[in-house]
Amino acid sequence: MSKSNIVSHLKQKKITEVLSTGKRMDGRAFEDFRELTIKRNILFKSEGSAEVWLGKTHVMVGVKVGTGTPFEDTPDEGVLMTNAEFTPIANAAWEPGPPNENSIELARVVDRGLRSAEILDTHELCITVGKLVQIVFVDLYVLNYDGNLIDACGAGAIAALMGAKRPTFSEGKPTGEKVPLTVRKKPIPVSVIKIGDNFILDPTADEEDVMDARLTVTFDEENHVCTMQKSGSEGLTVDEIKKCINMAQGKAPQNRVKAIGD
Amino acid sequence: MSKSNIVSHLKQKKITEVLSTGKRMDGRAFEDFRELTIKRNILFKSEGSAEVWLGKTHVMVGVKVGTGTPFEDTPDEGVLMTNAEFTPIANAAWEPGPPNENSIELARVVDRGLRSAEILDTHELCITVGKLVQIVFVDLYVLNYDGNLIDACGAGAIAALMGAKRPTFSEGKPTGEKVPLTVRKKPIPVSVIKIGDNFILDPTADEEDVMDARLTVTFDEENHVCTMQKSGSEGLTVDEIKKCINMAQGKAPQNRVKAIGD
Amino acid sequence: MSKSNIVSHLKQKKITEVLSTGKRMDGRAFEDFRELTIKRNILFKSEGSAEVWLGKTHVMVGVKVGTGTPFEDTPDEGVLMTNAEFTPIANAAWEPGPPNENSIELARVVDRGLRSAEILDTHELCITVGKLVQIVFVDLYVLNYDGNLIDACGAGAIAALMGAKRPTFSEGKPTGEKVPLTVRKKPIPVSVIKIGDNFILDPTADEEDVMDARLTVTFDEENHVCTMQKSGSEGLTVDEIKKCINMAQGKAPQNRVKAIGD
Amino acid sequence: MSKKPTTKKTAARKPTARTKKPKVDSWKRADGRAFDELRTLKIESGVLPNADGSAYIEMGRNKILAGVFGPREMHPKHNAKPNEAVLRCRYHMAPFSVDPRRSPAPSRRDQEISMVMRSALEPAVFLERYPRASIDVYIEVLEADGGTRCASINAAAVALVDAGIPMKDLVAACAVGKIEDKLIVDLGDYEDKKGQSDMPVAYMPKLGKVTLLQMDGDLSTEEAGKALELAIEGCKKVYEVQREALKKKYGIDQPQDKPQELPPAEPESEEEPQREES
Amino acid sequence: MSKKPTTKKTAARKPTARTKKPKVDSWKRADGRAFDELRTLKIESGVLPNADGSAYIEMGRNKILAGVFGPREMHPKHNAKPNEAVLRCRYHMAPFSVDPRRSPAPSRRDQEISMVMRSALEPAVFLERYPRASIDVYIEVLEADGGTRCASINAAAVALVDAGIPMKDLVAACAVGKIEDKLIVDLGDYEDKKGQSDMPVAYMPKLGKVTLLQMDGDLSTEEAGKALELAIEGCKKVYEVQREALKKKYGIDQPQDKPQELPPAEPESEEEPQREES
Amino acid sequence: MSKKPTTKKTAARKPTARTKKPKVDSWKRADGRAFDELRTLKIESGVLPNADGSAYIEMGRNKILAGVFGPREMHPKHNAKPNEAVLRCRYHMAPFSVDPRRSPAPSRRDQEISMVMRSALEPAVFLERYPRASIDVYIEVLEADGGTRCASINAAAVALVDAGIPMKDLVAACAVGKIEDKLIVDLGDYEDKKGQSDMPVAYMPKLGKVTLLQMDGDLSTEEAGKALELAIEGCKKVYEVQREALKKKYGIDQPQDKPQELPPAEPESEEEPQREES
Repeated sequence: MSKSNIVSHLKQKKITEVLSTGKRMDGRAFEDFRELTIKRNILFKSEGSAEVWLGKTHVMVGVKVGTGTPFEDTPDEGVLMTNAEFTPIANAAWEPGPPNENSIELARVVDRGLRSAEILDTHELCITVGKLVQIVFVDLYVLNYDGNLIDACGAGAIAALMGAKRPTFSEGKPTGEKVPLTVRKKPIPVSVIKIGDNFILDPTADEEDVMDARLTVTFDEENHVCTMQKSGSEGLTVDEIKKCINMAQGKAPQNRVKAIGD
Repeated sequence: MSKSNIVSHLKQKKITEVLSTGKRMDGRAFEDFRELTIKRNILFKSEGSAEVWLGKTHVMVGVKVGTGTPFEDTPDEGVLMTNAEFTPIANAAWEPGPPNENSIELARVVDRGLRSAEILDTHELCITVGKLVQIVFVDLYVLNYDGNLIDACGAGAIAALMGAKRPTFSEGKPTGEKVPLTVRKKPIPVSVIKIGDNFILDPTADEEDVMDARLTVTFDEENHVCTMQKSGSEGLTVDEIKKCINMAQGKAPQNRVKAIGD
Repeated sequence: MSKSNIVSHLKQKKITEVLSTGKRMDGRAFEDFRELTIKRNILFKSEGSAEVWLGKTHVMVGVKVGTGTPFEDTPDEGVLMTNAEFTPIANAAWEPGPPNENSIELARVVDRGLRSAEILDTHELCITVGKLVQIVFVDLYVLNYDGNLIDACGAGAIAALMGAKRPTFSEGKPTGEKVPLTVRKKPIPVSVIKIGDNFILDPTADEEDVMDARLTVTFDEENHVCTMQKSGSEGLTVDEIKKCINMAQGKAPQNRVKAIGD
Repeated sequence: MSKKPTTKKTAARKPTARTKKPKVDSWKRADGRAFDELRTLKIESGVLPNADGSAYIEMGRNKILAGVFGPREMHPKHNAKPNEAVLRCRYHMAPFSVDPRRSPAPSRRDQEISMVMRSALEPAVFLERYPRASIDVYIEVLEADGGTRCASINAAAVALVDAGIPMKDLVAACAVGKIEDKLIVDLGDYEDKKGQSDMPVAYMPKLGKVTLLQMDGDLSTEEAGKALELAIEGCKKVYEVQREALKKKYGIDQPQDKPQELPPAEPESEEEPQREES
Repeated sequence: MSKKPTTKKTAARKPTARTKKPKVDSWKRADGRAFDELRTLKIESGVLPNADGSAYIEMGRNKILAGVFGPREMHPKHNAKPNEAVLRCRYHMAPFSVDPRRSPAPSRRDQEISMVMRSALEPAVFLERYPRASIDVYIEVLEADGGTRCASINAAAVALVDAGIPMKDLVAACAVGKIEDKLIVDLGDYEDKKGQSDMPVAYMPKLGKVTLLQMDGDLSTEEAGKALELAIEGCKKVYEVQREALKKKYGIDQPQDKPQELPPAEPESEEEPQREES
Repeated sequence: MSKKPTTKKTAARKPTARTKKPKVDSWKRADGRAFDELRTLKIESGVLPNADGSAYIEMGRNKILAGVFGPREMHPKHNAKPNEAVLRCRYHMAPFSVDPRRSPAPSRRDQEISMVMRSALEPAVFLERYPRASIDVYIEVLEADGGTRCASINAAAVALVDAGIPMKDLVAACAVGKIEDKLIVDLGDYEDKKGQSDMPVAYMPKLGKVTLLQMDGDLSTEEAGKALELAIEGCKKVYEVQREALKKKYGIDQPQDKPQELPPAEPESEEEPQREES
């Protein structure tokens, strides 16, 4: 997401020119989302899963429930862990390897959205106090990158969790039965990016490549803010931030509908 | 083991020319092995050991028996682990560092040979069901490389295991006594390589350097096949594969005699 | 600490010239220490701490007491662990990353000094025999580097340990109380470096940069030797070593006073 | 990977594949297949917009994506070869592809499979046409159900053609196993684990060469020979599905002019009864 | 980091900082502060002899050092940009800075904070003046007491000026949180952990731009707006302390000519009642 | 490493080494050795066909191989020095060399020993003759029995000469320890662990310089001086065995002309009573 090279500068010029006419390269209006499609429970080895398309951005979210020891300060609570992986098939410039800055940011923003909303009932995940609890892994697996991964993954994570079933235990032993995970809230992230003086939603990879700043805001069902995350190399004024929050807020409900189904 | 550079091409030309006369660079016939010498139990800190020379190829195999937790799905069985290390003293081109593709292949092929033959009685390695079992480590340590590591290490592994003693336990406590490891089979790998239209046994480093393909076949005492592994950058026809299996089968018994002694 | 480049050679020439007049670049005599200042217990999240200045060399030592499992062969003894970190703020040439050769040497020499003197009563650190013991971490954190880290860190480690309090346990449970760590000895390292034919104490970074050899000797309160460590690319004669030991011995008591306070 | 409902891509093929000459042996497997019957097999090419070539395969319940990038400049440069391209393969499993969840860090097994995949595919590629270049084949296993290395090779071969890489032949892969002393093809996960032997094979049908051959278990040399032939029969069935997937995308006769070496249909490939996934 | 007793460095400032216009609300926090009152804040510049620029901050019981190296040649070179300098940040915590001791290896959280710090500082630096160079900002947290990312940004901004890097503005950072449904500034560790929301903000006072904005918790959009404004008020107070630290070192009016862009005092910064640390 | 039975290599020497002037003190150690008596010592050079130089040592039950590669082009290049060769050492233990098995990954102790080995050997090598080159010394400990760093240095010095590297002197190493308040040389594993002190020393006999000196334990300065002298006596005995190993390979008087600087025999080395290992 550097703006340093010549190609980028040309791209930036072109994109900015088109934006100045009130349109975007792909013909969308500033506030338009590409089509968001989410299919749930398509993997049989995961406790929950969701496949997400947002335009050409394509993500698989898998939920696995394992067991482990609780944290010392919360001996009777299970744990939620979110990881993101940028697979090398998703983008010609991505190389295989350990998580980089961008995949860490993606995982952290989605993770904070889920935790802030206290989405899981972590107490129901306790098997034996202080000894054994259930760990819910949410793996965000990027299969094709064309921008706006946070919004795609955030919606996919909710979809996958809502469809997930966890094994149950009785006196520390597995019962062999599964029950749905309790999902208490449905936080949905929406990102707004700024290019020049323009604010747009659901950026493509090209648009992200030339953005000045991004603000991601996660909303719960009451349209309260659960998390915010600003990134990018430029600052934003207070008015701009408020504008971003409003733009994002407008879109969260419709993405939530896509995530949780009808 | 690349064929990309000029030196390799010259070497390949030379080796192929000599092979076309029915001989090899070192005067051996196609099916001749170099002298295989194996000495057992020469290390006193290992539960078992074998030192192997195959021509100038020189390998030390150490067997250590430790303890650990069993795998979840086999709570009453011990574990066999095979590792290979390409030490930097063994070859001018080898650098110190974590296992690479070639040392992983070596370890995996030898390991699969031992496991396929179900060589150990893993149940006798159980100390406390579900809690503690014995772990048998087979470390293949390459001291000088001149080709055909798989055959040398495979024979050495059997030799080291057959001479190995494991500590015994009673009600979860060490008794201080040692008994021989039960070794139920004696699988022996034999590798055949193809250069041009020629098939030879026991290749040197130079021959491996210019090979088109290799097929390693591991045989048990009944001359049944336990494992196969094809490598190299060329394919083999079905007839060629059958020819390789036959060539390998002919040599397995005599290498087994070297490994297990008289 | 290489002498290979031109700048170093000029520096070496200059330093050696000045030494030949019986003085050092900063005006000190060969046996003079820079001012050593140590403040104790300045961090409230550490069980013990010391901040050390030795000229412009600046080090923070933190002592943390945690719990863990004992070593198999000493089931009723706690553990002392010493680590050193060369932070990138301490020297323009230091890069962030895992411990390198020099930081490992620093940690090892200080660690060996503490262990050789059997400074801690490791038995008092046992909580449950064979299961749980206290682990005392001594972290040497270099904030500014201007030579002679070993002497600065060695004195700081003693200072931090002497001011440290450890949590107490009763029947395996924390009591919520803290008692001072028992510190049985006060080993103090003093380093002598050789440049040409000159032996000097408390070298600066520039002096270390051109040194031929260094001998660090750690002394306990009875002025016995606890550890020695020679480094550098030149050898020392027996007479030179004895001279170094004597020079070091002369300074240990006064540094000990600085470390343990009045 | 399920189909994105609203997009119309080049259609998938969900056929396959009892043998055309039914054997006398009527022994059936746990899932009702005949001994020489493949699992449901579906291959689709061109599924990844950002890759130069790609394919998606479902082989039984395996769900695997292959992406090909290149020929492109080798990075780092010192790994390049002056006289040919370097084929690099990376086999990787998603954390949620198996039970229990696995760490995303590559395992020793992953590295081994990456290596044998490269050996299996290399003989089919005209590497000498792109000196100094790299051709990168990335495999992502989304769901594993036994036989992932064969399924990965099948997807990778199609993805290479899809990337326009000139090929001497396709590579088709299929495993044979032994259960209750019977040889059977294309083992599922449940068969894989209780089998007496497992032998994955990759084959170039036009050139008649085996490029992957591994085996674990216990076979007499006679059985090994029979197993190999049975595996090759399986590979030929896979090959038909691969060609079909490429035809769907590139037209009926030949798939564009770039991968000129795509082999013509084998004569024995006329009939292929369909079988739906249970 | 306590003061080395015998050395006379540029003096520290140990002030701070109730709001100049006392609010009606007289609700007090656990440590007695008003809702909009900062913790004791002390910043000192030029504390590291070997760094090109440096600063030490105590914000509450946080103790943090920032060291700046550069502009200098980028290493490795292929990370350089042809038209501007690259700002690199590394946030690191000493093993003894938290309870229990932490491993010295960088965590995922460290990497995230390093990234947001870079975003927070970048907009304030004239990077285009040093093409191909790197400017390295290293943070060492010696003691952590809540709000380390804000405190680190505050120290880093002063260290950048101390290094003579030309700046468009300073960057001042401060968090706002919600406890018992009340918004409060500059949360301490004990407040951080039981708070309903936490929102760290960094701000360039002269340019009026927010360069760091994160939030976790539960706020209505109205509350979010209020919290943002409250945070900016806090940033402005921090800014005065930063300017004071630079004044102490570089003279009363302007800090040397190199960092020419240091902004003049904001008009509203006249009075600053002092508060001693408890 | 036992001898490959069928090969005739340059013969080993299995001598060593009570002092020539028997002391009055008749105190004996657990294994019957006198206080100044080395363990059985055997050194053989030229044992690794692929190395430029090599040596195998048995010192007590230690079994160690040293391989030398170089002078050769430094890789990576930026580590080269313009005016001399860089000596690189790597000490490594086989997983089965100790009890219990150890991980093959290098430990902190391995790194420390690698470093002190380099310091111990560097002063003996004419590094200035090979600017920009590397000389790599690799140690593989096959079996550890106390004193591996000394034994490794002894093997490495012989391997360097075997590689034809011009040397100012050999380097011989030997440890001295204190048990029951008595100083003894060349501690075995069983002595090492219960000793009150351990002091490994490396020495260049011709140049009369100590190149390795470490000590842990408790010694008065007087004892330290005595221990040092005792260690040097031990080094001189080791030196004779090293020279013998080189003589066996290169002829009686001098070992080829390349390593011209190999020192002549010390006068005091005439008699060396043999001792068999118990």
